[in-house]
Amino acid sequence: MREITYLEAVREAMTQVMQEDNDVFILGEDIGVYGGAFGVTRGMIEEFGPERIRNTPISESGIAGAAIGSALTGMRPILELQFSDFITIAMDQIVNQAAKLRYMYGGKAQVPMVLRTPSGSGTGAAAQHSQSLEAWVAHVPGLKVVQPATAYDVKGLLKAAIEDNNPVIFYEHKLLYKTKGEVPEEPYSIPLGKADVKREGTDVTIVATAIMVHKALEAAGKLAEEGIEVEVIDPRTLVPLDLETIISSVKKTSRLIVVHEAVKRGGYGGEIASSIAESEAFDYLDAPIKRLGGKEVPIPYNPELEKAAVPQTEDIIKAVKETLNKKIG
Amino acid sequence: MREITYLEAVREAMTQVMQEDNDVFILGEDIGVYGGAFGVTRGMIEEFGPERIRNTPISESGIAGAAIGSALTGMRPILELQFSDFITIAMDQIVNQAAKLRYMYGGKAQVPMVLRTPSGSGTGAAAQHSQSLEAWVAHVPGLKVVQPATAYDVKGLLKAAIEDNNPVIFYEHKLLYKTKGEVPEEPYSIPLGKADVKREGTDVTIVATAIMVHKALEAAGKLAEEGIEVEVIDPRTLVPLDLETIISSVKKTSRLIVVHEAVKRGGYGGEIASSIAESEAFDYLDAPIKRLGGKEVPIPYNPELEKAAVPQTEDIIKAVKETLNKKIG
Amino acid sequence: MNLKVPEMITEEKLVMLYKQMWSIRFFEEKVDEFFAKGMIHGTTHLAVGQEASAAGACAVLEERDMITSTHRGHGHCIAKGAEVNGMMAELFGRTTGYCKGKGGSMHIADVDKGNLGANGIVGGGIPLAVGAALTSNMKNKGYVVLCFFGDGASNEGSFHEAVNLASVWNLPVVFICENNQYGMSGSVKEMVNIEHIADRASSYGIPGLSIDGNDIMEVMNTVDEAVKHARGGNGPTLIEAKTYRWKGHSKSDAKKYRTREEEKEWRDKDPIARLKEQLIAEGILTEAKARQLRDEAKREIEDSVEYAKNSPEPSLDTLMEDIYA
Amino acid sequence: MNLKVPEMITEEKLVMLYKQMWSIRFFEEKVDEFFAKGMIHGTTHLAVGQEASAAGACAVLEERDMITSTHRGHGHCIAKGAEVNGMMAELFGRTTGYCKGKGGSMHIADVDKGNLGANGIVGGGIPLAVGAALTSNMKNKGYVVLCFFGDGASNEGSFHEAVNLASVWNLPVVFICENNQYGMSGSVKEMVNIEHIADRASSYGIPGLSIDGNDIMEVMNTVDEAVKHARGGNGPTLIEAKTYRWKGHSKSDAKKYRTREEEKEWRDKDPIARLKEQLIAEGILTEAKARQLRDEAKREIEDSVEYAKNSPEPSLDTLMEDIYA
Ligand SMILES: Cc1ncc(C[n+]2csc(CCOP(=O)(O)OP(=O)(O)O)c2C)c(N)n1
Ligand SMILES: Cc1ncc(C[n+]2csc(CCOP(=O)(O)OP(=O)(O)O)c2C)c(N)n1
Ligand SMILES: [Mg+2]
Ligand SMILES: [Mg+2]
Repeated sequence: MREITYLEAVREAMTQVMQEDNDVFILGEDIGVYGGAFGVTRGMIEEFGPERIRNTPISESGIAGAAIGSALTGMRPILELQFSDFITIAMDQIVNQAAKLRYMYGGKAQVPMVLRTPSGSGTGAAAQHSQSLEAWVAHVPGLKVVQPATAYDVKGLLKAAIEDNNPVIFYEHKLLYKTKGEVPEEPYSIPLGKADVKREGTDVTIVATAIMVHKALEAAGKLAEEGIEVEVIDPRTLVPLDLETIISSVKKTSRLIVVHEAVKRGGYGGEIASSIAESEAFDYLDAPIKRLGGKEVPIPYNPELEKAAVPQTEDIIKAVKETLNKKIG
Repeated sequence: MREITYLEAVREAMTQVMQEDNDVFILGEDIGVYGGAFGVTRGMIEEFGPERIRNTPISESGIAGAAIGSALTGMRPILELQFSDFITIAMDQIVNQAAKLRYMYGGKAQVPMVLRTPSGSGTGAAAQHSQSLEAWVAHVPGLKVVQPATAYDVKGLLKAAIEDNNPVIFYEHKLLYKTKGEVPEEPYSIPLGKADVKREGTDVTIVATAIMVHKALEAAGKLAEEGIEVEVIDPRTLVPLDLETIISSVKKTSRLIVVHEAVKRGGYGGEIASSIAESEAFDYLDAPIKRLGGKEVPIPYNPELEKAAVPQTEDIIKAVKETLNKKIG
Repeated sequence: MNLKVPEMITEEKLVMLYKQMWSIRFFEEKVDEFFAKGMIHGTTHLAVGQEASAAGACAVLEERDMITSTHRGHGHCIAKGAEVNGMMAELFGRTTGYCKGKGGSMHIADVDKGNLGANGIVGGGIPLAVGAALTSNMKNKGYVVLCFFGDGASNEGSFHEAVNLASVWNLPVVFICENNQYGMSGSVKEMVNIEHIADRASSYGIPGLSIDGNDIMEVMNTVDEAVKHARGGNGPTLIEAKTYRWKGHSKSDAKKYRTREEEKEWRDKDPIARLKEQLIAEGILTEAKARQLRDEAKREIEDSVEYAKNSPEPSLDTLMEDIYA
Repeated sequence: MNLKVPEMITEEKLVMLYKQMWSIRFFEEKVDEFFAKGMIHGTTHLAVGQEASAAGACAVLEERDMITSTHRGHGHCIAKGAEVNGMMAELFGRTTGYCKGKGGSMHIADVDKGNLGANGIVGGGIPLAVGAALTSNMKNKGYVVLCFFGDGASNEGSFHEAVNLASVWNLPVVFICENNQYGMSGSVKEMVNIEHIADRASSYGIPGLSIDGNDIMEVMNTVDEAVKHARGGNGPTLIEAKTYRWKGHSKSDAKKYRTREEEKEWRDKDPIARLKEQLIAEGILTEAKARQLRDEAKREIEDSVEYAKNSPEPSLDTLMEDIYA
């Protein structure tokens, strides 16, 4: 099958939906001729024109509100924020407005919108441009949260997100934009709330998100050489979260490691780990659940420090070995 | 000893520090003659004047930035936000500026400030005025996070927070303002990062925060009548978190329940539960760790619905019994 | 008619508006009473004294036009055509309320009638109005959005970002700032360094007009012009309606930040009395008819209380409904 | 001297400024080169073409005065007295950098010299400047804060909230908007509905002045007035310095949003060449001396690269240092 990049898959998903549905449009800073901070919308203004590929002033709260207001009245906006760190400026609109309007109005309104934004470190852009803040929005009832890891997933999940009638926060990972994968040309959607077993294994389950899916797969590959069979599960969406798939896996492997790039303290790993501990899978556990996450530090500029701030493949390998060496009771 | 309310204790802590240290001042909306949305600063403008009890325009991002900028240059501001939900408007300043400036500048600056703000539901103020969002800030390296539950604690912790050289997010609970307790008249501080065993017990440990401390104590009282001895631990500060005290307790009781008012999904309970599961206490656990938290719903207006959205004493009692009935293995 | 009014404002409409202003006032007074008695919980922000800006601004709208409102939104809601029964029921937290008891005073919306909702966040609704206007443009709907907010809200970044956006996209929004002299306890004199909030229009290259918000005629004429301007594709206008809230900011307010004399001065500028005089002078209303309308309005509000009290409380099963679509 | 300059600007200072502008330009060009070669990572925003506003504005400050800067902050930093060695080392991520390699281009600060730091958040530094000015007032320090930001930043809510605050508190801040015609790809013409960003001053009742940002004399004279105004207790001023960035927005920019002709027009208004002409005409500088200063500046930048390259990388042990005080 044809291979395209994650970035191209994002663009293709949007393009295909926009060809079908005139209510869908994109707004954001520099998404026009510039093509967006990461080039995702490049070429789209030529196809869809400046009304539907709508450049905005630099005012994240205003443009989030404009997206929400347009969604409330019948449009299906896709809002691009240049860096996910800038959601800090739009938090009132996202959390107090978009997430709650439907409920506050007793179900008499809906806010079908997608907020797409790149997150993660690894580009040397330092503390204000490298955060992974998905735990914040996953904590907010009324929002859905998506974190695709592959070109195939990002295309299908984005279509589903655009077609969803709720506000969806859609995290793209900067370092994944250039990664390639097989992606069907025709449109397809991947339902929100369905995890994907990215690699089957019997010895230990790793739940990993976004770029950590790739690091977990890399670790799994190396561990396989030593005869350790790791199962890698990518939840793909944090809200809704497909606990069932994780539970079945843990019942099989009896060991669980959760890995994300976001700071470990207060990260969504705690939610996943605790939910599994509270579930029927608990009785199957042969070792304590382990979480790997970013260190409790703002992302530093120096490349070596930057790498040391977030889990790397070796850290995952080490965690797997530790978990395998632990026995309960 | 003299009894005063939680609200009076907050005011007394600020008053006493301000009498000693001219660099400390308060800024916020309506904190002057109005006395603040909850009356906390009532009378203070008469004592300290409008320069140090500084009414601001309604502009949470601007006033947060002003606080930070003043802290960076030698003042020790206390910023009052009327409702903790409004931190959504100040998130960039708190998270991208206050929390990170010191690190980004290689340690060459500090931001000694306190952001005081009331959180929680129970006042009928509905979805935009009732949230418990402490998990967000606890996820951010560079911030400290305090959640006092009693009049005694709030006075000592606030003094410590003001004297700390870092940005501290200080959550007061609306429903606790009128609760009373014994509070020494002289100034004292309670170190940040020291949990408090609010009731000793042997059968199960409950870690509860803010108003849930009181509900847990109520539950413990009722359970004691049935011969169940509950140990109630109030971490008091989420960052730094005193894991040791919780670990020792769990080693003793072998059972742990974590309760907070914040939405369970993605709440800080996941952090506490997972950290204990990752610790040496894991081997002592006789039952899975249980978390209680708010339902995944915006806080509704109707009083009965509002109550149903967050854990109540009966829910805690039920959880204790379930935990006691569970056995590992 | 000697009164200068927009062309859609007939004598009947003026009479209706007179009654509507009473409906707003009585609604607010009833709510005040029930809050004081502890029969309604939460908090509330009453618009007594500000009836002319709500009623006048909405009077010149077409039904398809939309509004966004504020924490002080009951008046806007009534003026945009909501039923007081559903509003009162919402304040009582009942299933028959506009939000099924889930929203309360600060979140009443009536999307069908074009009221996109009150908002508990000061300034929070302003960007939403811009978004609704964007839909109007993109879908060629022809409707205009009237965006209410307070003087205090004009200091929020959301105001600035939203008005800038509307101005560069030339959207059909009318921003109407109800300058009631205070944002909670903060007087405009202390919180804004200019005389007229309308002057902020010059930051966005749009018309800015400061008017007497207690004169419903001036409100109608000015908003009508702005709505036409917007509907004609000429972009937004910022209108500042100077007015005053007679009551405290919310349920508990000792009003230490202002004087009783100032309050009295403004009470003497009662917008309802003013309209009555004008209509009587014009022969459109008599004292007797005026009293009758007032009594009718009062009775309707009393009926709404009965309606609310007799409405069912939501069942706990509804807690988890209406979160996701 | 026939040139109209503020009283503290001596001939020597003018000569120093001429060299400083070259330092800024060479610094930026060197950084550009290393980025292109992949020898520096991250991203960077260069101020080539904007040397006069940075150098001119800071020239009239006292040492105790402070500045807040932006993502495009190297020029401000040099102008406020930073050492290029520490700056270059920071870009190389070394321990000898201003931030020990933890901040990089977007976060260079030099608090000792009164530079409160660059900022990666557009508009993020504006409220910080107001806070620093508040300290000046509350502690009677007498310093003034010069707050740099871009045309794009003037659309952020933080701009509005901060300037309003400074205006009502009458704080000693000078807001200086470097209007380089674009915020990334968004041209001022499309993102702002007015001709001059300085006109936004009228929303806050403060003076607003729009000047030629490529004329260092005009920058110095205007900022000097504003600083005196602020120091005298008369509150903030908003100055708009019209200028142009010669290079792309950041490391990868095809510059499709503007024409090569426009770029040429602005290159013809080179602020360094302009100052040179003025100084030569005045007899303050000769061609030879000018060349010598330029070469010195260039060599210093080259030395800074050596310095940076020879500086140690931070050890991994430093990762968790400097988070909490
Ligand atoms: C973002 C935010 N900040 C503060 C508040 C608390 N608050 C509610 S109403 C109000 C005053 C608003 O003033 P204004 O905009 O003039 O409206 P008015 O109340 O006078 O109608 C304040 C401070 C809030 N609800 N939201
Ligand atoms: C809050 C925020 N939004 C967007 C960006 C991405 N960004 C960085 S610089 C820039 C343009 C800023 O324009 P302007 O203020 O005019 O400054 P200039 O780059 O022209 O110097 C943008 C959009 C950012 N860093 N922060
Ligand atoms: Mg007001
Ligand atoms: Mg610019």
